[in-house]
Amino acid sequence: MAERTWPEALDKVVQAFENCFDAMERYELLFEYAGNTEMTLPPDHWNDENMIHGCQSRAHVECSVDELGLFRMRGGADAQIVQGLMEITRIAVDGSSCEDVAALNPDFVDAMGFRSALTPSRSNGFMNMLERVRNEARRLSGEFE
Amino acid sequence: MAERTWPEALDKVVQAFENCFDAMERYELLFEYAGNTEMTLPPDHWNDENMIHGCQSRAHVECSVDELGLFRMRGGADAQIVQGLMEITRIAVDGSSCEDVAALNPDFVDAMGFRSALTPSRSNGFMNMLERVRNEARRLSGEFE
Amino acid sequence: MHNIRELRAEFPILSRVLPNGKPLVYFDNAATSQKPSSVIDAMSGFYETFNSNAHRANHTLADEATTALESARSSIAAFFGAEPSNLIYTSGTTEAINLVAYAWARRNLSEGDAVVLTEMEHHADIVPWQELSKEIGIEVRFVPLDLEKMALDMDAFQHALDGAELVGIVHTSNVLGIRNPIEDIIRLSHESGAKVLVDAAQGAAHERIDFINLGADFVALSAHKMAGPTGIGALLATDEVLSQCGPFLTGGQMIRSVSIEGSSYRDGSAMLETGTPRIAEAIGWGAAVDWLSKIDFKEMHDHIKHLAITASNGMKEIDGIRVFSDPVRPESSGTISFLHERITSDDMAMLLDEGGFAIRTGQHCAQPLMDALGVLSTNRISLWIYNTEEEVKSFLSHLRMICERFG
Amino acid sequence: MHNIRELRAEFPILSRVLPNGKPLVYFDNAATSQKPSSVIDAMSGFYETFNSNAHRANHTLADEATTALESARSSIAAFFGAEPSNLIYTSGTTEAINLVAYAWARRNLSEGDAVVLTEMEHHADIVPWQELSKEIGIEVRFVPLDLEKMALDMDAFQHALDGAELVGIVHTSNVLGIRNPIEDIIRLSHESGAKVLVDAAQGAAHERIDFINLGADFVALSAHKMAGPTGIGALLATDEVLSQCGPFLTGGQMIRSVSIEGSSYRDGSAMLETGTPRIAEAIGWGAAVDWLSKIDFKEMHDHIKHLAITASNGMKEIDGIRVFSDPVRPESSGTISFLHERITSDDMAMLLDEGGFAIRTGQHCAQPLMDALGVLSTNRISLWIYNTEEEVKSFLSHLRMICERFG
Ligand SMILES: Cc1ncc(COP(=O)(O)O)c(C=O)c1O
Ligand SMILES: Cc1ncc(COP(=O)(O)O)c(C=O)c1O
Repeated sequence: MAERTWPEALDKVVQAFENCFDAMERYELLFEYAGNTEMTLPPDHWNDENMIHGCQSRAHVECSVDELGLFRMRGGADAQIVQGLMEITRIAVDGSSCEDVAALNPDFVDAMGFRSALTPSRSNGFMNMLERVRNEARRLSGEFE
Repeated sequence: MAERTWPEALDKVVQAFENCFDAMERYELLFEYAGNTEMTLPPDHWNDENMIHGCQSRAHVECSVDELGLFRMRGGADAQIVQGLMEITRIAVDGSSCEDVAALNPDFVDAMGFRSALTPSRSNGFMNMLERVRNEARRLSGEFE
Repeated sequence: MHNIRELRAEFPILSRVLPNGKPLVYFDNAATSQKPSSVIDAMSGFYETFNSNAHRANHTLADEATTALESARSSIAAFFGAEPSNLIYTSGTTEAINLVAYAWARRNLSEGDAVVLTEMEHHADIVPWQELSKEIGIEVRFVPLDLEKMALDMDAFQHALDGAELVGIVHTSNVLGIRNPIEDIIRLSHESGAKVLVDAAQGAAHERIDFINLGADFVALSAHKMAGPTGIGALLATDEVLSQCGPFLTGGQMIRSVSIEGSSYRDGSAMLETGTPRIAEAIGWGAAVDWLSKIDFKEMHDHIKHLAITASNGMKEIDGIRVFSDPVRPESSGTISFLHERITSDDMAMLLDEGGFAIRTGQHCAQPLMDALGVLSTNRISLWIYNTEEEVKSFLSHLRMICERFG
Repeated sequence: MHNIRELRAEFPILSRVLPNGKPLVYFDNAATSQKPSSVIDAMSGFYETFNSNAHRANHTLADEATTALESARSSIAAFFGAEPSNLIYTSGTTEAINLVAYAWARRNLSEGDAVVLTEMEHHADIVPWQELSKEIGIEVRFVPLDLEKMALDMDAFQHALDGAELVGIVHTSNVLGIRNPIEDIIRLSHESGAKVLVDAAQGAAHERIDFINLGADFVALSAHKMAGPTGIGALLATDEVLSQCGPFLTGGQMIRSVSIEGSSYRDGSAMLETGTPRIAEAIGWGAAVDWLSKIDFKEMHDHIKHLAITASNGMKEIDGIRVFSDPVRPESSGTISFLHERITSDDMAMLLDEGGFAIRTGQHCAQPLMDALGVLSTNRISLWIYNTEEEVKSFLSHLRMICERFG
């Protein structure tokens, strides 16, 4: 395993993806994460304000800080791949400090075997989502101070 | 000498060009032909009707048949190279039958060493001039019949 | 196709191996076609040996460039059965249609005049007319699709034609692969006194468009969809409509003379081209039509049709897949739109990409058609001359696997 | 220039031997520049390995093409000190100026508004304004040349500026090689409330245009004059003027959504680009600016200036030659117009061509300037970075010989 550049909370996740036999297994695992709808943003909360631009399908994210000043996010998307990447991002950042979220490095996506999600022009818009989350964290950390 | 495709009247001319030492000598000879203004069309006879299109500089040609039904032409041009090629064309066609003029093959220009004058896009417009002369011959032969 | 292996060998990209180790299977031909070496080399050869600005050629290089440029124009025009003077280079189909809107329609249409379009049109043949409608108040009429037949509703077309001045019609749909009954549409339109603009962006890669025989007033084309380069296309226009045009883009080339007092323009198509020509692009497109001229279009059509039928039959057998095109129909070409009931089109695209399959997904610049079909987007495969039965079979087996594991 | 031999070796065409056996001496750079291998290869490489239509990239090839396209846009914008969102691709300077006339001027100027041009403008910056004048009645004012100084008459410019809405100014004349006092012109224009459009077709190959520092409202560019390919150029436009623009060419890409009822457009520069992008061309231009970024422009300027001074000094010594440019002046670049008293410009061009010298001859799309100079045409040499002192000397000796033998 290369030098870890992601929150500890992702170690197990990354490990699980690394253990997959091939790309299709990785996607199956990603779909499983996407299926974990407990913490997703339900469609009736989707609006223009929380929409992520640059995704071909619809994707929305809502970020906040809790009473302890910790970052919280919920995401929702039409497409399972985006939803899965959102869920994993949520695992990475939920309950972290806003500063840590603002500095989140997307390398874990590469380590998980989804390098193609990292180019900005990909229509799944993972990079747009991540940018949005980091910007929200920056904004919220300012608000909290 | 390759198979002759030009009127006998040009044999001597072509020969003279073939005897030139280099391109510059050929151009000097061409300028000499251009300088033979006896049979040229003087500028006060230049008009829209006898203008040759597709030359960058001005060039005009006037064609007719004499009382014997033989083809006659006079040309005039700003540029000496065009004027020279016109004069040689005049030597080739003047006094020929219209049918012969209409079928005039431009190979003599190549044999004289001015191959570049033969591509239609050249701004000197030799090919436009020749086309004009041949068309006039065709028209005049029709008229004469 | 005979010699499909030899033919494929002419396309360097077709031996591409993708970063994930999978060989490329290129099924996105309706978006853009691949280019044979002869096209790529013609352009490099221009830049490497005779690059020069064209026209007013008083030096050797300029002469060579001009000759190549004009000979490309002749080849391209001849390929489409048109005279060089009826061909105007544009940057593609989109600019060609805009040229009609600016140079012809703005001078010949006025408030209340009607333009007939179809629900099947690409945005390139919709937005210019909507814009003109905002600007000068023309009426834009849309002929609907007959959803049962998945074809243009010809009764509705007849109806829409009444009193219309112009018909804009896509030759072959980039979503459904359906070729419209262009000949009938042109005949009916002319009988009714309307001019016809044919969007042949897709059609030109699948059949020999013969401008004079076809009888359309305008035909819009893109080189990049027919083995040619990006950055060039053309409008074919009859002498009649050319004589009704005013200038569009103005500057060098299109002028007869310029002075401080005013300028005069050249006639016909020469008035409609300005600026340094797309020299390398024209040479590349010329090489593309030379290449296509060696292809037996009937044989190509049969080949593509066979692949498309194999693909769509295979897809229909897969649980959850809905196919919007029907390649069995004679007027169909090699473009098939489909959707899975549960796997979103985006997920499907990514999962196919993982297998090396380049397919297009989205609205295909045809939102009104998406609306008519009642979908937000489709997955689309589009086949061309160099695709093979093995590619189709491998696509089907990958698709089946995806549907089983992710459906 | 250091390493001029190495630099020349990057340009395949520079080792070209012409059909008459003479090595090519390319002195027609103002018409179009030659291209280094890195530019040619970038385009072939695109077609050979990742050709695909761009945007909505849901497959690997489309992703690679889109990434390359956008990265080219970033490089090109950065080269000109602009944001990518202030750059609109066009087919060249001509289309860029037309874009200003259609998308901006038609919405912001009305009858009686004045546009200031100069006698030095290329037809591309004259005809669109004359056409607009015919259409909506704007007034077009021409600032004359000061024939003594062979420079723009700045007093007349000040005068013409009064109440004007737009100034169209050529950065560097393609006939005389004179760079206009652009900074002063922009300052004076802005003080007087006029917007400024700079035609940098020539300028961009000779100095680093810094869009933000320059402060012009619009800058028009052609790739092919700065080591890039044909078929592409750009308009740089500030956010302010972009916000005042309406749509020009319409179709795919520039839309936000399309329906039968109507369409909505994207904002800013995105509204002004439509159709399949000039993908290979953008990639080629990107490679060209990468190549130019390695060039020390000061060193290049000194080199070209040295050659131009050598050439013009030599030419002035030849009996019968009249030189219209003065490369000694600091605001001059490597373009020199000349005429022989007795040898017509056409004959001169042919005689020089015989020696392998590619020079341009004619009106150079600048008839008003020809009128001002009182000539019908000129011969023009235009030098660039890869030209050498030997080439200039060999040109001078050939020219001398021509004048002696044919003058
Ligand atoms: C000063 C100037 N402006 C505009 C143009 C037109 O450029 P293009 O033909 O690339 O559109 C040119 C090129 O000839 C030029 O030299
Ligand atoms: C039917 C149809 N019309 C028009 C276009 C637009 O072509 P271009 O983008 O080359 O201008 C396309 C291509 O996407 C098309 O498929």
